[in-house]
Amino acid sequence: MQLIHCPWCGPREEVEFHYGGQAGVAYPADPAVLSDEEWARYVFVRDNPKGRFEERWSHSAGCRRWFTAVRDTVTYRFER
Amino acid sequence: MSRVDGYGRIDRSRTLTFTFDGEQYAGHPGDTLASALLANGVRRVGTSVKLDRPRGITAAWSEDPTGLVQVEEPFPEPMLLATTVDLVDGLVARGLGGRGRLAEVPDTARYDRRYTHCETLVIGAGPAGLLAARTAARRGDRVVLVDDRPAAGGSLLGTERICGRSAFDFVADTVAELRADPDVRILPRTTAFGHYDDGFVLALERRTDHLAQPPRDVSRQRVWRIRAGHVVVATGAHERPIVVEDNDRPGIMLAASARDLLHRYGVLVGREIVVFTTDDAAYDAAADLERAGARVTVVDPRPGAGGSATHHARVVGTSATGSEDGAVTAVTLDDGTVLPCDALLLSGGWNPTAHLFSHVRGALRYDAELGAFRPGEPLDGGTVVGAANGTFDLAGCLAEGRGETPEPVARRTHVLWRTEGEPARQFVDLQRDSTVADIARAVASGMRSVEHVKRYTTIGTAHDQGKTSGVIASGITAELLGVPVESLGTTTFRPPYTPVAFAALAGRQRGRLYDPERTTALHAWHVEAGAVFEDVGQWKRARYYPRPGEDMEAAVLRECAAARTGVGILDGSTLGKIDVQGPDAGVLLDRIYTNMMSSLKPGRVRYGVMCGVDGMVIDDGTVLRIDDERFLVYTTTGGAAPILDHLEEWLQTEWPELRVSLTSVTEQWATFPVVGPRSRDVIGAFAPHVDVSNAAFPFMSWLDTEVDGVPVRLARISFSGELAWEVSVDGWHAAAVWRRLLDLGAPHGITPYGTETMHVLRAEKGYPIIGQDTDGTVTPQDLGTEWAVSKKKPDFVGRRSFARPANLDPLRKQLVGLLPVDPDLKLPEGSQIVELTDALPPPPVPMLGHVTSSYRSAALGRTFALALVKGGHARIGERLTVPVDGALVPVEVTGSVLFDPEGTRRDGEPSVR
Amino acid sequence: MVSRVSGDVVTDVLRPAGALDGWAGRFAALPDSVTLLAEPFHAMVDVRTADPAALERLVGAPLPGPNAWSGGERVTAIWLGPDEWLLTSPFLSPAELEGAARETGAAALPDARLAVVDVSAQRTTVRLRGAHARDVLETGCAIDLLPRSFGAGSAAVTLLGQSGVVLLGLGPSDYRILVRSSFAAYLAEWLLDAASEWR
Amino acid sequence: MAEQLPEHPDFLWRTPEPKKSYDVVIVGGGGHGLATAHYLAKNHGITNVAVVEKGWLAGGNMARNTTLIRSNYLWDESAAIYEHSLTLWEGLEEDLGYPILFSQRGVLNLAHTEQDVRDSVRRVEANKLNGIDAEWLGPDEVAKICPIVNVSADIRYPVHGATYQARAGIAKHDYVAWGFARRADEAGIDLIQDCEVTGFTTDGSPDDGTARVTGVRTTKGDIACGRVALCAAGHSSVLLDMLGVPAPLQSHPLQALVSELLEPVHPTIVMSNAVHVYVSQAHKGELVMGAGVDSYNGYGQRGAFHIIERQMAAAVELFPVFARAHLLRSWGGIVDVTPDASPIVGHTPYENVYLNCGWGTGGFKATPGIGWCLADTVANGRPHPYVAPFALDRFVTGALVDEHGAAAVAH
Repeated sequence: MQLIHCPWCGPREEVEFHYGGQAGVAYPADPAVLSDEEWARYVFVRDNPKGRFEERWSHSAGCRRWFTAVRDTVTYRFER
Repeated sequence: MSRVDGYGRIDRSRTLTFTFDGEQYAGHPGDTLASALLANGVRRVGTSVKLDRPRGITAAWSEDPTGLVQVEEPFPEPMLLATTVDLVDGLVARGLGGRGRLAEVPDTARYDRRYTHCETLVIGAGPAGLLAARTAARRGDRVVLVDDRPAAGGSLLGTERICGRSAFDFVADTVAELRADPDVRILPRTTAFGHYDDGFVLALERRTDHLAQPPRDVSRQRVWRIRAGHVVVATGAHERPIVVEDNDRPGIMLAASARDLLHRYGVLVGREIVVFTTDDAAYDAAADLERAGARVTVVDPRPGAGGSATHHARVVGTSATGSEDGAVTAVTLDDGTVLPCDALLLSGGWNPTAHLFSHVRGALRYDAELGAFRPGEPLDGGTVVGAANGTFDLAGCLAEGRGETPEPVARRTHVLWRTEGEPARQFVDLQRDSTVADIARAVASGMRSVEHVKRYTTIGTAHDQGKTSGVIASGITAELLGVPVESLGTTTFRPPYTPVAFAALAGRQRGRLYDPERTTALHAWHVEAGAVFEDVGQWKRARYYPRPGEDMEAAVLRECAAARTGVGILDGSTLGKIDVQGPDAGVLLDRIYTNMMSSLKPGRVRYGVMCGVDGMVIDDGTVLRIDDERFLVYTTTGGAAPILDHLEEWLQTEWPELRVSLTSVTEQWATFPVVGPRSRDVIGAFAPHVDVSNAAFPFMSWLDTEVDGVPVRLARISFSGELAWEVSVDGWHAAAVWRRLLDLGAPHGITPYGTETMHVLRAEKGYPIIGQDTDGTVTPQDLGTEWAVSKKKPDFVGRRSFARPANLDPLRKQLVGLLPVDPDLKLPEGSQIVELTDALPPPPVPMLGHVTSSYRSAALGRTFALALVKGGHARIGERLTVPVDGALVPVEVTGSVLFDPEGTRRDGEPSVR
Repeated sequence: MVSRVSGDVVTDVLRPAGALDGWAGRFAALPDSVTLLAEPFHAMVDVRTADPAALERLVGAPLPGPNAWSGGERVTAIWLGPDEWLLTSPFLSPAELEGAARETGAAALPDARLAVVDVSAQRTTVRLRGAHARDVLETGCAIDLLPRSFGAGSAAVTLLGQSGVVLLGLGPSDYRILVRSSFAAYLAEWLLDAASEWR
Repeated sequence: MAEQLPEHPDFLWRTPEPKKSYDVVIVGGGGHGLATAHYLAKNHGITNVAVVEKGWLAGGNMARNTTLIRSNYLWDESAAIYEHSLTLWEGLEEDLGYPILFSQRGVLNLAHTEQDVRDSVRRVEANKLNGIDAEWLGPDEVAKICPIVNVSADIRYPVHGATYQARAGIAKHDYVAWGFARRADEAGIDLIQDCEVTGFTTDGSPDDGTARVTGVRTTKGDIACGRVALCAAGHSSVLLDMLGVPAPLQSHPLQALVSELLEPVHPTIVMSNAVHVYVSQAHKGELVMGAGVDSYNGYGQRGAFHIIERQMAAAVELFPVFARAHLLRSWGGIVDVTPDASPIVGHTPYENVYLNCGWGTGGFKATPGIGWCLADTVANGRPHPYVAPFALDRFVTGALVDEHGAAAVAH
């Protein structure tokens, strides 16, 4: 059970957070021009690295703010 | 009796009576069941799981692999260790032969949890732990000190001396100092059973089992959730036996455990004792036992070890000749000597109790000198001290407790896993009856991994999780494979360190507190009105209000008829509501909804549909435009939280440039649809100053007003096709306004209705319920709501997915109506639909879709259903078959709108329009 | 009090009701070491602004930063998020508080964006006091509540039991708990159950 | 005395060093990889095969799952492959010559809300039309099958009924894996442990459809191969990243736990979605439970304890007699989850590389079925009809097999 550092509220229990998966996946500028393959990649495919992962979290039971954090998917440790 | 005077910390002034295996015995407060049994000369506790061999007590505390009992009184509890059961008056227990028994009656004991925070958590109140706690406390830390036994002291048993004082005095003084510090919390009888990231430790406190009269309101057990800046693992070590032939008999135990039993409980485990050791510590035990009156023979194969009385030999077997309880009566040495005895104590060295270090991924390293795995790397956010760290001398433990590096001490453990003998009678895991022969078979079968050997032999999977057997299994496997132990490793330690009752982990999350019940401001009214409730997520919603003698069907037909012919009222307060404010509010909603929201005029209402990026419908509802920069979004009841999250996620992570803020107002507003041809009369009476004519108050418009000084919002929204208003009011005034509407509606026969009637009314009109008529695979087009999908907007969430090949398939499932040919037959919701047939072909039978909603309609005078059907829109007019309970029910496909398809009722009766 | 008559039914004025109106008796049965008191009808508005200075005059104190509340008896400001505060007042009506927030904000910073939402009925308030108040909270709240960490002026948006709450530290052994109205009955039941050890 | 488990055979498998080259290299020595090896040999006579495993055989999810076997899935595509698998389970003990302790004790999927009831009836009716045994039971009938379920009407989430599949059951996971492994070894297939794949050698280009893998790089050296089958479960993304093949997979921790050995109290398998419970009583007597999936990506084979606590609360709520059972041991696996909660099986952009992943929490029950179908796919170079709907390109067309809404609880 992790203590996750919300950039606003400080360290809080993992249960207060909502996981949002990979960070930095931008919504396509113009989805209409994408091929079905490209669109499928945006909708469904996310990195799944074993190790360092830049990901989004929301402090859903606290300040409700989304933030980006870097975590190791093997040790589960957050970079600070 | 083998109780000796002058020893033990039990209260001999009081006697307790208990029953074991049907026999009554006496013991004392402070005894465990194990000590009391041994004091009464009971050495055989149970039988082994596989071979039915007699088993006794092997250790004095939680590492015991054999002394398993079933407690029957005061409350049945399966598989406990006699060594950890506090003796209380009236205790009834029996020895186990493998499986425990669960009570047939509910456990009424309380369990709870408690959070606490500290700078330093010390696990274990032995010499190292006590000093670690004292050091931290003197530094000014908030300290929590947990120890699993009733009293502090750990391995200190009173014969040692610390700084010139007896160890007991040292313990008492240190505990007294800690107790006097308000920033120190000492938790005895508390087992730290799990260690997690970021200094998080779970510990089980046994609060009442040792009490003669447990207080009723005090929890029996409590799970402490301790968040510590620094965790000091001072959990000591488990003594390691040496495997010899027939090493499983009662009377054979670990040397230090015998010493523990003597000093804590005044129990002398034998009068004629053989100690077989390859480690110096057993000599302390031998000396103490001798002093207490036993005759002790030490067998030690190490050259030069011990004194002149020591046999330099190995024990290679035991016998139980003439023993009624199967307990050991003699041991055989490798030189042929037979030593008669009534107890054999084994000591092959010590295994650091590194479980809590291992739980947080601390890597263990094999120490060939110790013959054990010990912490092999620094712990992030913690330290391991004393015996848990492989430091076994008292001075070293005290030094590590103080945070100092101890002087190295030469140790003369001779690593000996087993002696010669018949492998099939050399027990490695006594509880699993797993032997050296089993390991040999595993290795011969091709097993090379210690995990495979564990699974093949089941070593280490029993109640004790291999606390004393694990490393021996690794050692013997390595020997058999001819590889070093360190290359083989050991199996992973995982929480819990000792077994924990399910109820303790459930805590207070039981019964009414299992999961929150969410209720609306009218809940008390619903209860009084006799509502039958349904669970919708966490909400309790009134489903229908039966009158005396009515079943659900009768009540719903009555409620529906009222709404269609007179006036009905619903508590719709559970609908999610989100205040959307800011200059870009319209832009955000345009990107989220499939239709245009920015063009909505203040004072007006629009229905909207939302999709996920995959183009599937996730929610629907109405949107009120409050002013240029403000909207009120209604979501479904289930959608309230996820849709707010969905909006926040897009807004914050994708479009942070939009100047919009989102606020949940679900409980701020209570909302009551007032529905039916007479609703205008009720609303007119409720807000007499408001012009409720169609001209002044058209469909899909809203206004704010006041009634008796209370702000009220009225909206012409209809989820039933009838003339209807939604009355919204702040939650404080919800009950009063509801009662006012009922009073004013009474002359018009106003009828409260529940969710079931709401469902029927909307289904008659073909309005889908997201989550009932959809399942995450349905697009707006499938629902027949393409009219709500904007063609003008360049993009919105999900739009691009509509163009994927599978979404263009004409055979997609589409929402249609179904009319059973028999108008009295109600199709079960969930029924599957196949082509029209009077005999099903053999499976697999191609399925066309399923019934999503099905009701008996007062308005239609018959049953009807909604269904998702492959290519359904093109099948209108066709007949299909629905298998129901073995019958094949013919149904006709219709459009989804079955009642008033022209929409003539929306504005009420023509005379008053 | 009769305000009007419709048919033969006598209707009271539209009197407000608190989410925990039915609980007073059970609360009253608690000992002094754990007292619970429902505090209904505190006006509350949610304010979003990048310029918190705009509201200082209304609150009578600088708006608090993270994990804190500030203000006086008349108006209290609780930090909810980086640009979000909850203003509460036991004296002003919801409309008065909402209006005051808008006017104060607009007067101080006419160009600043300010979103104000009346959320008075969204949450209800419970006061928890007594020697064992912290013990009760610690059975279900993971925040460090030891006085040196969470004293008067502290606030946390967090979980208590299985309910989201806004928890305010008022003084030693004195807390105010703001809870979503629909969870109020659950929380009341939960608190009473937690207090049973000290009954 | 507790029920005794049968002894393992005296010989299971060799410990070979890898050869220079194989016709087929199967990456991943878990249940799926070993079953694929078995059926390659048995059904297709292909035995010049290596199974390479980075740890010990069947030491991943195969060793960590809760052993439920059922086929009562909603969608036709899922029902077909799981029913094929269940049919194979019914003859597997004989096929493998290994006592796998397949015990068909039935599974109850409880319904606690009106929507649960609709979804349950929908699935039961679909199962029946697909030839899968299934029935809908009321609360009284639930209590008859499993008397310890609390079917009282005044609990927080009362039981409204349940679906029941009588042919569902449990098996002993190690025995299953070792049975497959022993047969594969007997057929001459090399099972190579402690052999981690570190890369692939390839030629051609995915852009013009000529890409193929020529060999597998491992910690035990390079191995040339004709075809490759990827059966790496939670680690599939790691392998696919080496090949540059994007796939919609996310790896999550999934926890499970057992109690001590108990006298028989629980005759069937009970699953519940709303009150998250999944429990059976194993042969020896321990209660075996699946807990939830942790929300975040993780390769750590461990999860957060609050998931276990929640699971315990749910278990005691539904089974009050469990109150004083003890949690003895908990552990975690790594499940690879897809967007539609259905597996991905079939071709990759490399013409001789076949993918089998994304089974999420449901892989164990599919073991013989997917082994059979993947072997057929690898042997014939085209998807077996049962796996064709699970091709990677369904995410492009949108023809998903969405088991989220419909499959009730996972596992």
